[in-house]
Amino acid sequence: MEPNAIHDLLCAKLGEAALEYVDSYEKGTVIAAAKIAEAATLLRDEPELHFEQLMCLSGVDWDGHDAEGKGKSVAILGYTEEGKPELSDRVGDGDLGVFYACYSHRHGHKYSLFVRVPRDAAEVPTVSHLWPTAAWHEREAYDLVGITFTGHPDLRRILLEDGWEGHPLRKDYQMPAQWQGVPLEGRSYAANPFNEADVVLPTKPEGGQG
Amino acid sequence: MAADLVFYGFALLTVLAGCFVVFSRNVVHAGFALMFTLLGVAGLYAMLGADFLAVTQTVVYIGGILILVLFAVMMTRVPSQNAPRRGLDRMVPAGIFAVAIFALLYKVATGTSWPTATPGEALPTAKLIGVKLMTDAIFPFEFASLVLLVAMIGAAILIRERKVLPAEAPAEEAATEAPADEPEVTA
Amino acid sequence: MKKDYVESTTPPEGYDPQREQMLDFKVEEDLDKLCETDSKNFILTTVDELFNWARLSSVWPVTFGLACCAIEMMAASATRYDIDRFGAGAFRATPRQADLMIVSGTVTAKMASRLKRIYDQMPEPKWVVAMGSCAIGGGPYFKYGYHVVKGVDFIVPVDVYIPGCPPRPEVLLDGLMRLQDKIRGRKGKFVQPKWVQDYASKIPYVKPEKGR
Amino acid sequence: MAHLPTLAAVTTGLHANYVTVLLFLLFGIFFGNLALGVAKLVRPSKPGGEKGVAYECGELPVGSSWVRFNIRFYLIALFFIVFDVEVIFLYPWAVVFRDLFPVAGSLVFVEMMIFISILVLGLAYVWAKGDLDWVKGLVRRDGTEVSGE
Amino acid sequence: MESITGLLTKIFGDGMSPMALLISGGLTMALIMSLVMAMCAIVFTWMERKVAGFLQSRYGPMRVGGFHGVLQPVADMLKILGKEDIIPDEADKALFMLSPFVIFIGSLMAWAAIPFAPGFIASNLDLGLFYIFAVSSAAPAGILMAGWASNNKWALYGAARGAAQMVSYEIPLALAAIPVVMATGSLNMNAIVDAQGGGVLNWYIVHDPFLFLAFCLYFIASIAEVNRGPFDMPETESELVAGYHTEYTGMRFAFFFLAEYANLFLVSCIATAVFLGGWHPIAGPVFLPGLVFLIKAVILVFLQMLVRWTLPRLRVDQLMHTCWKVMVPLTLLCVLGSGIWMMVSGELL
Amino acid sequence: MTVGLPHFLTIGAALFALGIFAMMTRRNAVALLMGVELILNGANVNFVAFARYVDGGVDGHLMAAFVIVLAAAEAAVGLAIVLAMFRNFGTVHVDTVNRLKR
Amino acid sequence: MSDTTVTHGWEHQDKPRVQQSELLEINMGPQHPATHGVLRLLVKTDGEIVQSVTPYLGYLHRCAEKIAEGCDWRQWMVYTDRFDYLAPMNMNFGYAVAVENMLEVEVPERAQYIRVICAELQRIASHLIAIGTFGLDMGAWTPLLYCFREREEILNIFERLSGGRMLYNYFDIGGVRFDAYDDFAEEVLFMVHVMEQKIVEYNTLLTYNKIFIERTADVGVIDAETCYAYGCTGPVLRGAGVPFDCRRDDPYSIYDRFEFEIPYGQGEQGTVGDCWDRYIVRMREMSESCRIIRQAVDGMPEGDFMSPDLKKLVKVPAGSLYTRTESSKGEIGFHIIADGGSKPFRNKVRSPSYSNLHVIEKVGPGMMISDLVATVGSLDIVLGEIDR
Amino acid sequence: MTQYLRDIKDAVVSAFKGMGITSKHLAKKPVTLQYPDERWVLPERFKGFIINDTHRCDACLRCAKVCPVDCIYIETTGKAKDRYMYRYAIDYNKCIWCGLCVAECPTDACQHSLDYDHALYDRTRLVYEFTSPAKPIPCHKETRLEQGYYVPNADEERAKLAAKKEAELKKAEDETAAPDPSPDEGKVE
Ligand code: SF4
Ligand code: SF4
Ligand code: SF4
Repeated sequence: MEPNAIHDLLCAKLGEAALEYVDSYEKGTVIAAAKIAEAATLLRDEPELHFEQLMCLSGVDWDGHDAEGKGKSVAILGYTEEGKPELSDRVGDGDLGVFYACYSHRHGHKYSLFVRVPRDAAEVPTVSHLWPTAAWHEREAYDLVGITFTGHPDLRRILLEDGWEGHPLRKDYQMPAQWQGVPLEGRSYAANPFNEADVVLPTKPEGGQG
Repeated sequence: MAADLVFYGFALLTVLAGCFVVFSRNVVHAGFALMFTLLGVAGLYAMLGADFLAVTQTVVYIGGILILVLFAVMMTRVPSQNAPRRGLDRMVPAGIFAVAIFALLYKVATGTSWPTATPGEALPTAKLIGVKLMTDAIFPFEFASLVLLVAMIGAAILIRERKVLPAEAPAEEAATEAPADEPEVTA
Repeated sequence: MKKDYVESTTPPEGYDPQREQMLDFKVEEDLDKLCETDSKNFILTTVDELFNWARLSSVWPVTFGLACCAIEMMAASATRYDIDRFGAGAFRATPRQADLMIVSGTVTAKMASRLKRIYDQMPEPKWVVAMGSCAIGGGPYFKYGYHVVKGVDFIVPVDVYIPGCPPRPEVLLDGLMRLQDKIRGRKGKFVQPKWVQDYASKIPYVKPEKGR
Repeated sequence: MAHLPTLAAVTTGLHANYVTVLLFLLFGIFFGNLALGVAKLVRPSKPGGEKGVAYECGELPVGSSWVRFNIRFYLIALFFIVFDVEVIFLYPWAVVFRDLFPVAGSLVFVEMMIFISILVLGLAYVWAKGDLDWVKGLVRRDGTEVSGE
Repeated sequence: MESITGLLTKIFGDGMSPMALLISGGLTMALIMSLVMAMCAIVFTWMERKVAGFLQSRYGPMRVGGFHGVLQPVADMLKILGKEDIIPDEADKALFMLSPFVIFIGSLMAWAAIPFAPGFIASNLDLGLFYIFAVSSAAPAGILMAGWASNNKWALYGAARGAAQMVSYEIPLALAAIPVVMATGSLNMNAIVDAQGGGVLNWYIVHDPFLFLAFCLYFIASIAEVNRGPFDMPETESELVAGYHTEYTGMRFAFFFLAEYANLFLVSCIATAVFLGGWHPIAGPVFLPGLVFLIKAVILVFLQMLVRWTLPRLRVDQLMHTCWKVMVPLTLLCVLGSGIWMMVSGELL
Repeated sequence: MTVGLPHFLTIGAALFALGIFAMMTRRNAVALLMGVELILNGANVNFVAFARYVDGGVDGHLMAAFVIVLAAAEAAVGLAIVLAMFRNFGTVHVDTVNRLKR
Repeated sequence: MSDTTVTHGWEHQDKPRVQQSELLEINMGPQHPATHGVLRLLVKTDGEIVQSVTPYLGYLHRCAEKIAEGCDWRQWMVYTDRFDYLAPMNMNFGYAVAVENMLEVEVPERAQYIRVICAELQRIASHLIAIGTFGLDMGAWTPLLYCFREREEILNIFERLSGGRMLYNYFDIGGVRFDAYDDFAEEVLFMVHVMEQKIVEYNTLLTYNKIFIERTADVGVIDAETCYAYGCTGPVLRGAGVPFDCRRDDPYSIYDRFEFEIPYGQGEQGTVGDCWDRYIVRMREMSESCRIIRQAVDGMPEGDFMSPDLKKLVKVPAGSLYTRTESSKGEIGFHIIADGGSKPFRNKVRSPSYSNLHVIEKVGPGMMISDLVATVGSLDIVLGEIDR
Repeated sequence: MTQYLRDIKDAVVSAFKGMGITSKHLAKKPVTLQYPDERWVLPERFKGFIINDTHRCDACLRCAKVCPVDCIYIETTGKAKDRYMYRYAIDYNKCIWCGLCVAECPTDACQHSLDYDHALYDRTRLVYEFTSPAKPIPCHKETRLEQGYYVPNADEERAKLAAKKEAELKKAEDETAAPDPSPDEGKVE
């Protein structure tokens, strides 16, 4: 089925919840966060859609972007050359987003769904009951971006350990200095052993081939 | 004489390990102690010229029954760590009884003048036993196989896992309440 | 097209051996510093020598693969490089029987405590080799690696560092020899290597017929 | 091949051989202790840290490993012991088979075959009942049971 | 043993009392056999690594001790001697320390009845073969002990598997030897070997087809009995870490190691003595009997190594399946078949 | 005194008494069975001792061999019963089982 | 006593019967030979039977997605190498295609052919390790070492091509970094020739070995439905009898020009979707890769190896695109969000092993431990791309 | 029953076939490279340790900027014609031998060596200093030409420089040189 047709179908079935049609590289529909499970059910169960495979689910931090997605990315924080975490007291703003890419083996078509949720109330209904694979992707999004998936059977951190502070893929994430006694700071061997004052500038041209 | 020394060695091994079997509170330890008891007994057999029996003892007991016992111990272990001491109320009468029996038997053993023939040269027994088995003892022999058959089938039936669904398993409740006062378990 | 491979003790023509050894890391100096031998009586020294020889000849690594470097570690133990030639091929799955931990790969915050535990569980004497940039100093994950330990020497003492990302298996073997030097307390003897050219055809495959 | 006069003749018959066995036992104990003793002299000892923790792939072990084990192992041991006893009786028979055959004819063979067949019956029974299959109740996707092959 | 006592008499003169002779001879023999065990571990680890190496088109140990790493196992042993000894905190200490002994001594004692050459047998037991099976049946108990005492889950699994496997394979192992006993009419190892004298055609392996089958079955069962090759259930590296000896370090581990390789050689020796004519050469008079015996046994060891480095491993249930449903019936068939063969061929009369 | 028949009989008696004691005090069914094994072994020692010192033949050996067979069968079945008991009552403590049966 | 922490999958399976034995909780991993890296499987077993498997990931979480936000488009290529370190070329390929799709640049023909040859050689190399380690899980050491031997040959070609032995950083956005060297074609053809010989050898040594068949047939059956639901792709999906391959069904680069079969599991030795099927799919894919390589070498034109109209500092126009390619493990997807800058805004990697591993939660219960090891081995996971 | 027998047969036959293959290898020569005694002649493009031929380097900082792991440290002092590089260090602790710097370097100063086998006891040694403050490297093209350092197309450049100098001299005697466009000093990460 053509992407427009899918969008139309979604609009017809979901009404208001299908917010807008995205037609850039990726064809898809922006869905109201609360309705995402319905939309997903539709995609999966509608016979002419039949998206039985969820290819990808990614959480996005739209920090620095407004609701339309306009804006510039902000610089992220890392470790300094000495290995100390860079600090900043900037607090991120902008929404969080979820992206779903679906594929239908039966019909051979793809479609995407987009969801945006406000940063301070990042809750999206889970789709893991529809596509079990979503369970881990959602856990990952929860872990790294900090989006809560309501109704998820087992929403724990997946890559980081339980109790990790913060969500690393947020743009304002500050690197930790240690974790449960394990130092995560670096050690700098790169410090210059020489002194600028020691520099002996040549007084006369030296030999050497051109 | 050296032979006496060997005897006392084996006797000591047997009895000490036997005591360990009886008094150890750890069933697994008791099981392994049993191994040494049986080894001691096998040694005694060898001293008595029963070479076939000694080897049989090793094969069946150490190779077989001991493994069986150990598996059984491992399979029936209940996770309770504080095994209470066996009560004196049971130890005392049992002790008295056991000592009495031992005294009686000891009396009989040492007191009776057995019609001992001075044991001659100990001969290899395998052939003799084989001949006996095939001739005089043929019925007990075949009967032994029947016993084994019945034992095997019976045991297999006894422990065959039955398909019981959790809901209708009366064993479950029992299993949950019983282990509380399990006295003798591996610590 | 497929020549038989050539072995010679000098590098082939047109090949600049100078380019092979350009960096001077002053390894020998470090070794001398590490192994200040104190004078003992003769017998003890001989016994020590014997045991040191045994130790260095039979360094059993624990199978401890973390990331990409682990594949090169496997390659080092596989056919082509065969770490077993040094007697270090008996990879033990349990640290209890191992002497050497090859930290081959990225140590993450989550793994660090486990790594430490496994190291603790190894019996003395034990050694650690840090293989790859990640294990040495965080490597490519230094700057934004919020979950990466920047060097395994924060966690356990390291005896030999093997740079590379991933280090070629040869470098692991070289590291092993450095470790052996360290155990021995002095440098092993150096043999002028043979240079093997055309390394793609060392295996006696059935050659394809002409044209294909 | 002619043998030198055996030791059995030198000392007390059958026992001599068993004395050797006993000596082996004692020597084994001695040798083992010797090796451990020597090792004790040369090996270092540095307890500490988590050295004493049971190795479980780097994780801390959860719970004791002294748990109740699966019944399957018992079944195996059970069959073993029955057949072990059978083997024990087979040996004296096998020893005298050659000697008794001229005397008793194939009767001696038949007697043994009866013995064996009774036990084979048992084997056949447990085989048929599936007690020899290690895993019963491995459920395949289509609902049929897979016997552990 | 006779050769040893003969030697001792030569050295000390005839003045020794028989008892002293017996004891000194026995101890010497025990020492020799312990050394044989140690040599097994040394030679066969080297051989194993070399064979594995060449099978996998690499070299195996090369650098330790000059030529093809011949001193490699020596270095291994010395190193193990100098390793720290760890007893896990939670372990059952007594059993933990006892179990290597049980396994080592069980293995050592079995060597008492192996006839390496005429007169070179520690204990010429009338029940030789049976005795060997008996003492080696202590190994499962030792393994169980090790696994249980370690308080390690992998060890426990390895031990349970190992014990179940070893006891199972004892049956076909013992049954496969019965046709030989029937043919010889004795359990004495010397007698069994003697009966095979006079050329390859008298070896029991070619005695009749059933005996050949019995030999094959014995070979397979022996691999399983020593936990190697496709039957290395208790130590499956890829599943159970290191099986029952997961927690063992240093010398204690070395005992398991020693026993493993000694047993490897032991079963080959038994097969050599029982099926392959012991010290009798393929044809001609007995010549360097010990060497002939060793060569045969080493060839068998080599075969075991070839099998080990070629085949994938069985699963534990398939192992039991193989044992109880294939090996046991077939060995019983061998007993039956070769009994009938003997009766029909008339050699019993 | 050189070792003779009474010595062996004494060992037999000791094993027997220990077995009895174990059977009377042990409440763990498996340990109880171990007690039985001790008793049987005590008896066996007597058989063999008599065979050696009194009879001179192998009848005693044969008897002991059959006892071993019985012991094996007894262990197999006995332990199977113990396991069945454990499955049904969740314990191998004979008193508890007694109580539960009621 | 039964376990409740399993999130998905086996609720509808038979509940275990009354447990006579206790459940034993074993940590398989993070350092365990069977987990192929630092994966931790918390296994609850009843005797030999597995009652539940819970994977714990993250022991190799290397923050690559965060790093993407801090470095520019080209630099991140070196991190894609390190996802699936057994098939870096395929990872490179995926990322390159993803960025090129967004840039809408033409990649020169020659570069396309070189890329395909590399990717297919890499697929062979990766499958070699997969079948080798799978054999090792079954206890067969020797095939692994043979596989490594052949892999070394492929690595030699790569080393001459890119200078790297294992991690190449060879593909670049808009082409490849170096042109093929002189006798590249010859060497590749020779390698293909060798591979075809060796595949026969492996088949005799391992594939059709009875023990191996017994160990793998009917073990770890994953059917097509489960594959869809759990997002399994690659040999796992094809092993389940679905002949789906991105190279043919969602073609990228120039794969539509080649003729090749897509092997899929047919249940030859047991059920469709068992370990043996997954294994044989890999085996046959190697032959198919050889076929593709032959065609690609034949068709390789002269010309540029790098797109000339690409600036040094790539700037990707704003937008979001999920691009998938077929790596040796399955569908490697790069979900790229760009905001027009010189750095990625968000690069999400959808790695095949991540989804493939998830299915173990579902198929694990009811297996024996050895089967679990076999199944994990047959999924051919690489922790580098699971944890990223 | 037939299945049972066939299984046994299959097992035996396939085992023998497999052993045939493995035992064939016994006779073949192993493919192992015995490393310290034998070593490869490495291919042209081999990525070994990055080395800097300081003679050619003009501290343009491109390599440092392109390096994905920021492991090249360049420090300079002075401005314009007096700009001197007194430190060029590579931290092999971090370097991943990706070759991006080599591809980027305009003067081919930054190169892969064929050197790869160095295992060390001390990780600080892995920060490799290519220069010494005693012999700083001039960065400005003119200075380089003057001092005889490498400059691409040196002859042309020299000619150009001479022409420029002449022109300057001719044009005006009062004011001196225009400001130099070369980047400012300081280390760049
Ligand atoms: S050093 Fe390189 S190859 Fe090794 S683990 Fe780190 S990234 Fe992988
Ligand atoms: S890019 Fe080349 S010339 Fe520029 S600073 Fe780096 S090494 Fe020197
Ligand atoms: S090779 Fe790569 S990591 Fe190393 S210095 Fe050059 S750019 Fe940096």
